[in-house]
Amino acid sequence: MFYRENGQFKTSYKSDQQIFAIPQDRWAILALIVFAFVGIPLLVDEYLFRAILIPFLILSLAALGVNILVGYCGQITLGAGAFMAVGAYAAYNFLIRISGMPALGAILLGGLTAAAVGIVFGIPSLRVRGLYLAVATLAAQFFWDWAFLRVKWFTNDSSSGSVSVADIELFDWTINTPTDKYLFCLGILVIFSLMAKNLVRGSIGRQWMAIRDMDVAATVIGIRPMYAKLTAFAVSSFYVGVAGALWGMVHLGSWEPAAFSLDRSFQLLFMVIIGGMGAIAGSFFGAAFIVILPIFLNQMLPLVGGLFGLEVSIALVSHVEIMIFGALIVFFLIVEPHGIARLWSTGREKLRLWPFPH
Amino acid sequence: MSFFLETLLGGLMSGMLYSLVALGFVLIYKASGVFNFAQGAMVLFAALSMARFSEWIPLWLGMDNLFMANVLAFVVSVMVMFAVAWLVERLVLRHLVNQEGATLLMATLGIAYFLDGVGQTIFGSDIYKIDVGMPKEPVMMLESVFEGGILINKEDFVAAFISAMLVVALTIFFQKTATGRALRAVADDHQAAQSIGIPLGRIWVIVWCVAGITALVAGIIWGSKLGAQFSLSTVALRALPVVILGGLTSVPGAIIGGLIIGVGEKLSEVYLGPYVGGGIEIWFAYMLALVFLLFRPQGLFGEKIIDRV
Amino acid sequence: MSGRKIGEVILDLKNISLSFGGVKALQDISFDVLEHEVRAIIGPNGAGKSSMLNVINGVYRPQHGEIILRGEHYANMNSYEAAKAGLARTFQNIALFKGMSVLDNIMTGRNLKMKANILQQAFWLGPAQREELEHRLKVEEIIDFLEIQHIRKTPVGRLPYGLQKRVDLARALAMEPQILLLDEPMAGMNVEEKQDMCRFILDVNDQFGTTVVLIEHDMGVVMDISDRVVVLDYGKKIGDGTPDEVRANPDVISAYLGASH
Amino acid sequence: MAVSESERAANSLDTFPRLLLNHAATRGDRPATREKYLGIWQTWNWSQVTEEVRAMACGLAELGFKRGDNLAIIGDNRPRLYWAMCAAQMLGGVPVPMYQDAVAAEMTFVLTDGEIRFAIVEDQEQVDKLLEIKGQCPSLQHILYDDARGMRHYTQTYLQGLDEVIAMGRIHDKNQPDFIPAEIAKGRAEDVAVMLYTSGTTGKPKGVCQTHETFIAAATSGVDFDHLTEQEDILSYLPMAWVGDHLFSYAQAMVAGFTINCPESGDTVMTDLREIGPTYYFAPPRVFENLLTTVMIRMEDAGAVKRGMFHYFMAVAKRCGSDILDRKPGVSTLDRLLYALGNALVYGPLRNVLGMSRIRVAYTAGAAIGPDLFRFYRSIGVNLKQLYGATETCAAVCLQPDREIKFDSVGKPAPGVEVKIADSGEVLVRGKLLLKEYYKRPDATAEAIDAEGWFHTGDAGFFDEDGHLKIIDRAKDVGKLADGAIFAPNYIENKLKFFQYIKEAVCFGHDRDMVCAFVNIDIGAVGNWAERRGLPYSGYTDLAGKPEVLELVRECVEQVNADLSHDAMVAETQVHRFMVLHKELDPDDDELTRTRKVRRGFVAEKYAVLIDALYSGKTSQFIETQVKFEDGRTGKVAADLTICDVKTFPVMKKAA
Repeated sequence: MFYRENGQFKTSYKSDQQIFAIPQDRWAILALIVFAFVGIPLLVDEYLFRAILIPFLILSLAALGVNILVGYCGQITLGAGAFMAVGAYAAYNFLIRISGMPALGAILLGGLTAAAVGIVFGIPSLRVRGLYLAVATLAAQFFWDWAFLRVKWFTNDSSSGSVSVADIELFDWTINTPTDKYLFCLGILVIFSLMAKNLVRGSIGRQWMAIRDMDVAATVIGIRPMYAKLTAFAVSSFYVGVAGALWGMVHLGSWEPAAFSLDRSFQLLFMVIIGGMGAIAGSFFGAAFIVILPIFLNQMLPLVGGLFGLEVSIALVSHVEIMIFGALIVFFLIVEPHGIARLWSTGREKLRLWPFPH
Repeated sequence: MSFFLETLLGGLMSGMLYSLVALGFVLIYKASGVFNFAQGAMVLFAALSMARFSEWIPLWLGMDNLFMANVLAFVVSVMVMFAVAWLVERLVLRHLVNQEGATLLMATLGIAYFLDGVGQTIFGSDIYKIDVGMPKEPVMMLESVFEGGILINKEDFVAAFISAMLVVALTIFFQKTATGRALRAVADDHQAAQSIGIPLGRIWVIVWCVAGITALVAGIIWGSKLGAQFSLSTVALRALPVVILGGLTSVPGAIIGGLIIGVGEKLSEVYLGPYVGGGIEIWFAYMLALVFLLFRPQGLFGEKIIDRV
Repeated sequence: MSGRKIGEVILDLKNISLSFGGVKALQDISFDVLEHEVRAIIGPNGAGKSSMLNVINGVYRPQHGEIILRGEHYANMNSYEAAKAGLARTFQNIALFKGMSVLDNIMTGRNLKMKANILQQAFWLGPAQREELEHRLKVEEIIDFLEIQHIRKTPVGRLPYGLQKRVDLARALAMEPQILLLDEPMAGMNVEEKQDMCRFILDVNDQFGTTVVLIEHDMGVVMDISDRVVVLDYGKKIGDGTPDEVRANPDVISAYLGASH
Repeated sequence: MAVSESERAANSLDTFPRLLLNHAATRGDRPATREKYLGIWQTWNWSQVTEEVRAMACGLAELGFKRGDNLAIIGDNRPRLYWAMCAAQMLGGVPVPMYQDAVAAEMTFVLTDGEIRFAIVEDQEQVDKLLEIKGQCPSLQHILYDDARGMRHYTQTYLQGLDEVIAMGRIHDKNQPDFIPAEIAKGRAEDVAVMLYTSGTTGKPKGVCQTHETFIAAATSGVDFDHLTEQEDILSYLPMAWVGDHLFSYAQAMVAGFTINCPESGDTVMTDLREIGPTYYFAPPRVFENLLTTVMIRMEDAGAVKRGMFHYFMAVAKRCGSDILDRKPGVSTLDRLLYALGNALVYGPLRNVLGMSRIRVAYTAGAAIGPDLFRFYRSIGVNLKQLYGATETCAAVCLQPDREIKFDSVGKPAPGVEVKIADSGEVLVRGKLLLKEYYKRPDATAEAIDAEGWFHTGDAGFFDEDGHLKIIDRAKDVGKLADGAIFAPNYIENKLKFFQYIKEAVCFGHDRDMVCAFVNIDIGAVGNWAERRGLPYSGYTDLAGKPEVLELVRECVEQVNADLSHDAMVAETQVHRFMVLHKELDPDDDELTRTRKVRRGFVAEKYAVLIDALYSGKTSQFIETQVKFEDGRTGKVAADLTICDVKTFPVMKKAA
């Protein structure tokens, strides 16, 4: 309905292949980014930053990583939380053990460490797939859960694996207020999203998708499954690791291994399923949905219960929450396996064709 | 020596329970190609149901007979598990026919969450005890063989016995009954089975019912040992390496795999654990399975996976 | 077809035997393929034609025999090596990447020729971008060649069967192969689509000098476009020669009559 | 003619090659030609085009193409085929664009008649056609092809790729840079610029020779009339051999310096139209009609809410859309608001999906366009207009001026064109845009252009009170009523057929005192109408006899009468009586031609009894007719037909 595409023709492959090929989309996204950087800090209070926006940004980044592996390369993972943990603890160690290490450097190195670990745990994917692979990634989850709890070196000999860092600095900018943290995470997310989009629209992305859709045919046209799968594991783990480092060092400040438990892994997988496998935007939709849903239920359920004269306990809310998650997963897998992102793009297509239905 | 034997036996006992849960996995996988991540949630659900009904039924009926209460609670729980099986087929499986394994796996993950949520909403989320009269006192054995003998829980013995019985019963069910044969036909080839008139939907319901019963038995045994509580649902995660080891399609594999993992866990924890800080039993099983995967992806007893172009 | 020069032996298969478990799919099969020719492998269903193709480009490993590709001896091929050596193929039951558009599907065929590393791609740096645009041009030429302009941005899953087959061919052509293996390129097509496909196969062979090895179970079309034909039946070679020779071969006739054709 | 040759060349833009050079000099960087090829819009600016055309001309000259030679151009709309026209003109030759879908035998006539020595064709398909008939065309010496695909093994020496010819030409141009300017300087405005073969409804096709002067005059008047600039974009997708395409895509583009855009292939025209979004657009009514049908069909699939919205706003648009487009006063504020809302929700998006968002001016010509169809496009804000003309008049005789749009007129004479109506009712045209001659047909030329220089169009028409020309019929079909009033059956029949319920109509009135009509209802539309009101029927004959249906048709006829009464010229020929035939007129029964035109004489003879009944004042008539069924059997259809009287309206006097 809002699209006026007449006259927006392409005279070069460069303009035809740009990320948002339709000018209206381009402007809308640009406006959104500007609003996120400028508008939101002016409008939003601390609680929203802490409870919703910062978790949303960081989990989006992690979901992006999981989506690259699950959605684009078709390799299932149930151990994303562990790679977040690897990223977080590696970044912590780089920060405290190497003097003068800048925080951003530590975060990126944390991501790289996670990538290396990801490659190791991705090796089984060369032999097995589907649920066998899920088991391999679970192994990573349990192993690292244990390692950060019991191996004291990782946590600088702290008990129970809990560690903490001071406010981090980026050049001269001390990131301590929620707004700072938000802007820092937003910056990283925007850059990483752009990189992810570049990867998935380029040759490496096509290799991933080829492996996902039909691995025998992919091999026959000269795609090496090992290279495709391991790069997917590496890139995915890098993203997830950076997200983990941000989660620990920026969002939490002090944390213990439980912050990256199996539940976190499942949560990330759910984000990708609900948000949309194989779509960059899906990662954002999924993260937003899963961050907001519990808060929404926390507010709504007691109200709804009140209408019927029932008292709704916090425990009940959390049970209803996982119930709804479970139901939604099944719902999306059955009704729209490509998640909210597909609904979104279908809607967008409809707007382009408006008033025609298809 | 006696310590080693004790550990070994302890491992075998818990391995027997893993086998029981693994059996649930294998049954469902064989018949429907679904790797049922919700098996653990079903164990929890069944255990909660058993615990709470055995508590509620005496209240409702105003009776005071523990045995009767348990029998009634068992019957109700069986019906509850049947209802779950029916609903799963109706609402989920039949809509996901012919989907990839990974999709089905994720769907069962959803079912697991849903069951966890529903179970705790209905039955509560505290620790409830299940008292089916399992003997609790330990006994000394083999004192004559070597010095000190070995200390064994009677409970474990009973549990192992029940598990073994169930396995035997299931084997008979599969080998000797018409339904069992239909199940195996479905497992071999969905389309062929359908074309000779085996109703897929009904078979699935039956399989899920059987899996529900194994979950109930496992739930009762574990529940009477540890109490019916949320952590029960993680038992599925512990049993996962078992099926990988044993092979997803093999009933004997599930049993032997369970024993290997049970023993391996205990031994590694006792003999290896102290050097690395302890608590390694959970990932050790996985690493074992993982190493196994790399060299024999189809598991000990599983069928070879052949890719066709 | 006068301008096309048939060259030397480019691919030689010697005593290939392949079995799955106890099933003998191929038994001691030998034949050669000359450069620039159109070579057909025909036979009734289940004769082992697809297995033969799968052996040639390394999807299956034969238990015995050797493959000689441009003088290099191989006991078996590996799919990746085969692709690098200039073998491309299409699939009988279409193995397109169903989550991708036609354009992206064909672009995957350029993969071996794309060299930008992952960092360059992530930042869409000069080399990555340049490479992407160059290969897009190549792909567009193939799209033009196969006349599928109108579906270039359609997800392949939405295409009718005949067009999917054409996209499958396009993806193989994008590899600029020296030898093109076609697995029943005309199966399930209507007459018009078959004619189109024949024209494309001949055009490819003619324009680019590509050697074509194709499989069909239906003798009709193949005889018109092939230079030489191998006939398989139950995993054994029962005939080899020009279409006319093969047509006159009594074994072939009985195999085809016997197979209820 | 005292001006020296060189001065002419320098000062005047009176031939197409000079126009081209001028564009290269004044707007060299502006896009001249685009073609969607290999997925993107390849663009050539005026300098590049000029360079290409020069090279092509030099190449042709190398091959021996010389002044006075005719160059056949056969193919889809490809840039190089357009350029070839100019290349031929540079050398003083004459391009002869031909219909690319003609079969080989049809081409033989033009190739021999036009004494074609050179042909530039698009691809292998066209080459094959020409090779097939080369034996019958002794004059044909060179065949050049644009697309080399599949041409590798053609060994004939007279076959050459356009690429090679251009490459050769480039060298030639470099070596002799003065050659082309000198050739251009030799060109004169009164030289023949292009030869277009008329389709020739009767007799053989004739080559219409138009000079640079005539076509530039026609194009210039159109460009001035609609204020076209170098900024326009046009999609060139109509056959190059049609005068309409030549005027819009070649002559006007050359005069105004705007951009022509060639679609990727026949399958992608709609997509390409959406992408380019032309600002200037030309299509025959059939294209507009197909588009509208698609719109309606696609809207049928929409949900109830969206469909309701669509129809509501289309009703708003019908009420006030074209008035708003014409900036007429008297539209209520509420309507303006509703229209603005509709523009946001429906019309704007609709124009976008049809590729018409950017259209400033759109024309249709070539056949009568239904008022509903015409009104639809205008009401959604597309400035669609009609023009009238023929190959012999460079297409542009009359144009509808902006804001003076009448649905049933073809507008006012273009600047510099004189139009008058002969006593016979025939439309006569005089002006700069007339053809020079029919190629090698002085007899035909003399017949078409009379001594005073009037060209006889063969169409009958009249001017209405505002000076707009209305075309009513082919002149030869026009008759007279007994009282002498002009009777144009086609005009009335077309008006009747514009109603969806009426499929076919035959009017009688020549030498009679009033007009009566046979009507065939449209079984689909009327059947639908009947179903909606629960009217059961068993078949065509039954449905056609229903009183409700007769009433429906009567309303339609009455509306036509009301319409006719506004024009003094045709007001006398209102339909007094009609009957709905008991069977559909059918080519199998020889009542229609295979192209579904009514065979008037045959019908009159066959149904004489019915005509008698119409004119004798009866109220019904029994008839039995033999019909052929599809399987070849024959049968009989009998019915008692009701004759309906229709209200007629008093003739409106001219408001003097």
